[in-house]
Amino acid sequence: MDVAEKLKLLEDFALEKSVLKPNRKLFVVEPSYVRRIFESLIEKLGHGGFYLSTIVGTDLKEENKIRLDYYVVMLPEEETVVIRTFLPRENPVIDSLIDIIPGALAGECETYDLLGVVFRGNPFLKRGFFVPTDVSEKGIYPLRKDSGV
Amino acid sequence: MRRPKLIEVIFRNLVTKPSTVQYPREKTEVEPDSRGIQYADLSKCTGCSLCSIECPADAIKMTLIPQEYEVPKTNPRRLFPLINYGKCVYCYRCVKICPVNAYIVTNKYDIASSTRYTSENLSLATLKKVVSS
Amino acid sequence: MGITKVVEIPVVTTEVPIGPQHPALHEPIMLKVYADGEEVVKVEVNTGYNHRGIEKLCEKNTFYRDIFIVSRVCGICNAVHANCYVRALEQILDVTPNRRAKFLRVLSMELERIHSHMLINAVMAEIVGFETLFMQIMLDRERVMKAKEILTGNRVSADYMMVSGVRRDIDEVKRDKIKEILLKLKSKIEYYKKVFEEDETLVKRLVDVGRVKYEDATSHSFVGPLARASGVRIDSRASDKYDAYDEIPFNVITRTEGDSWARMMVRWDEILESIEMGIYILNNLPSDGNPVPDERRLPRRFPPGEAYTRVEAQRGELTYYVMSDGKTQNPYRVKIRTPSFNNIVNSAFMYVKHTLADVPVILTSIDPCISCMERVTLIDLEKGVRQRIPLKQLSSGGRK
Amino acid sequence: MMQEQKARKTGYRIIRYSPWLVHFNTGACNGCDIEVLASITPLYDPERFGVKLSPSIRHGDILVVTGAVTKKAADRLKRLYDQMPCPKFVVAVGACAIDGGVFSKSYSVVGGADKVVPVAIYIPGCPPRPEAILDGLVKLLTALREEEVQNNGCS
Repeated sequence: MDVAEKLKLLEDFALEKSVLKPNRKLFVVEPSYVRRIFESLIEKLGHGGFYLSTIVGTDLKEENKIRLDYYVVMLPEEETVVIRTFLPRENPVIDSLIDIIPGALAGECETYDLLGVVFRGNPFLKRGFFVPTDVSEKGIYPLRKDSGV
Repeated sequence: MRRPKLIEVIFRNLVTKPSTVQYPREKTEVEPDSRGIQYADLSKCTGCSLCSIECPADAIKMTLIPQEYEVPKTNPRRLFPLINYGKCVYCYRCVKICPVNAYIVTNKYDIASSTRYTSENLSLATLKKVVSS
Repeated sequence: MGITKVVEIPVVTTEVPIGPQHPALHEPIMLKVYADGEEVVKVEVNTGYNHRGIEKLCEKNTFYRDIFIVSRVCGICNAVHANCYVRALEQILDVTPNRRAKFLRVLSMELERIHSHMLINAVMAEIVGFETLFMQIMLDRERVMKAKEILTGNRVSADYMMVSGVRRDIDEVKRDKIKEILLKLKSKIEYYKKVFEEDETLVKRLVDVGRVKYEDATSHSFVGPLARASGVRIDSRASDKYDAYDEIPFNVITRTEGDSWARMMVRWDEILESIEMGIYILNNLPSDGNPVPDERRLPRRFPPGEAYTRVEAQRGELTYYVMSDGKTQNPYRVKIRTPSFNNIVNSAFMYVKHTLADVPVILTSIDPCISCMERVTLIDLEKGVRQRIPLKQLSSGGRK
Repeated sequence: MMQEQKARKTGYRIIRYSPWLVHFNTGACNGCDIEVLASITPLYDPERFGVKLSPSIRHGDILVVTGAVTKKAADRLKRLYDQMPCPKFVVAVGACAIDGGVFSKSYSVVGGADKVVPVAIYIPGCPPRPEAILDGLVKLLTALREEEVQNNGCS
């Protein structure tokens, strides 16, 4: 299976496509599709065919959204693709990937603790894993732009 | 399994000169352009505070030059950058960003002391004192 | 390995805390090891001794000040951190350095790879109790530090990268000095590699300890020598071809054994590759202009944009995501994902079924870098309220 | 009083022949750690001064602190310092341990080892060269011989 065919898998779900510098294919998808995309990736490529590199959460205060980027590296060509989704800022909830990709744990715990994105189905989410208790008890997520810390 | 002869190296080390540099008596070789402490040459400095703004560690505080020193006319506000060497990370951002190339760089590193050490004396030594009349 | 098996902790286990201040572990991490006799049944990790809040700090400082802050995420891999961040800025600004600057960047990063790999191999020799070898390797490592000092001006913190170039040039004299050091080093490295291959002490302590299979390596997102020793060919130098890596010939080292010994051997082979690359760079250094940009004339305003850069650090793939909103002089978001973060957090399944004495060996073979791992915003668990996630649970990630 | 002073002098005299180091990382970037490690290697060899890395904090005389002191590590640093036998001296190595360095503005950093424990010698640098660390140790030993050091943490 070459790169074009692998990207075809993602294109079926994409709302829009663009390119992130330098030359990373970016697919914007619905939040509810994220888990299904990864399931189909596992089905088509197997666990050895790709790895989840990073989950980046960004607080877009002006648009009242939280943006979630999943960076996936396709093996063996090492093609980095970005799966981008937007969540509402008030109640950001998305399905967890932890039961199908164990490597997602680090990124999910971090994003929950710092940005408050709830990954539904991840039993390890916990406030105060990174953030000190005096901050987390106030319900402040430090990487949000209005956190004030 | 054949063993490499590390024992040979050990015996060779026993008879050769030790590799240790006898530090306090004999200084180790330091590159002449290695990044040691730096200070402002106040005959060139214009007191513009750009280095203080750009310093990543906030180690530079703009300070008033004491009255007894003669200050060049290019420095109307009588300010000079006072570098706190304890906080400085020796990245030389200030040296590279200075618009008038006022910084003097050295490769001096042995400045350990029991108190904080700043560039005050080094910088002020580049100025002449006012002759008291 | 028992990732598919849930280990019941018997009542008679012994709890052995290792770290944060421990003679066998030079890093501020605390491993809680549950042992049944000598056999490890479960490992928990306590972290948070090293959080410095760097991502938030980056948002509070300007783009240029951040170059020096991200250099201090990790002292051992400071040049690659700075390189990754600077290349992200270059993508946003749409500037490219000239070829000489690209070659010099690669040289500084490869020198760093040599010294880092030598350091971890030396520490491994010390941990298995082979102190003579530790001292020997560290003595030869000083040569590399000298080469770094000649090139960048400081032994450890290079501060060598700047947008659209590097911060100092080298002349003929310096070039010959560095080349001489690299040529002398090569025979030494070959000798140490042979020691690691053939010495009985090392082989007995390292072979078959902490084995990782190919599938486990990818599904747990392992990167770097840890993945390459298991046969996973991940090397962003070869795939992304950033800087001058498209012009410099090199081989990606992989092995199939997947144990601690294989990981150390991958590192020795990579040192040899890096030395070859260094010599190639010094022989073929292009001279197309001045690689040092005038830092006073660099653009002060950044257009809105985002960039995601990868770099092959010594410990694996390091990624930076930088976003600029075009309104202020500060980045809107900087996300750093360090290789150690993946490698350590997901590594717990490797310890199980080994003896207590193997725990430091396995941890060292991962090449842990706690300062890299814990760069995330904020710290710190109040005293007494120890929140911990058992590593075993973490690594199995809910897969029963 | 006299007895105390005499005891202190005896302590100084004994220590200055062979002070043992304990190295504690309070949130450093590893840059200073590898330089402390490098300074115990054959090229620099501080065992000429009797200086040696001690296996446990309870055998140590000199605590080498590297790194910006994070809030969590500050507790540990205080506890380690209390466990050391008297007289004891703290050496702050690197910009972060002295004043917080580039991290001084971060809210998770206390900023400076001297906010937690009394510091006898500051070694500036980012990171300091091994020679600078040796220089700091030699200056501390000289000060011990002349009994000038104030911050021994016990009197």
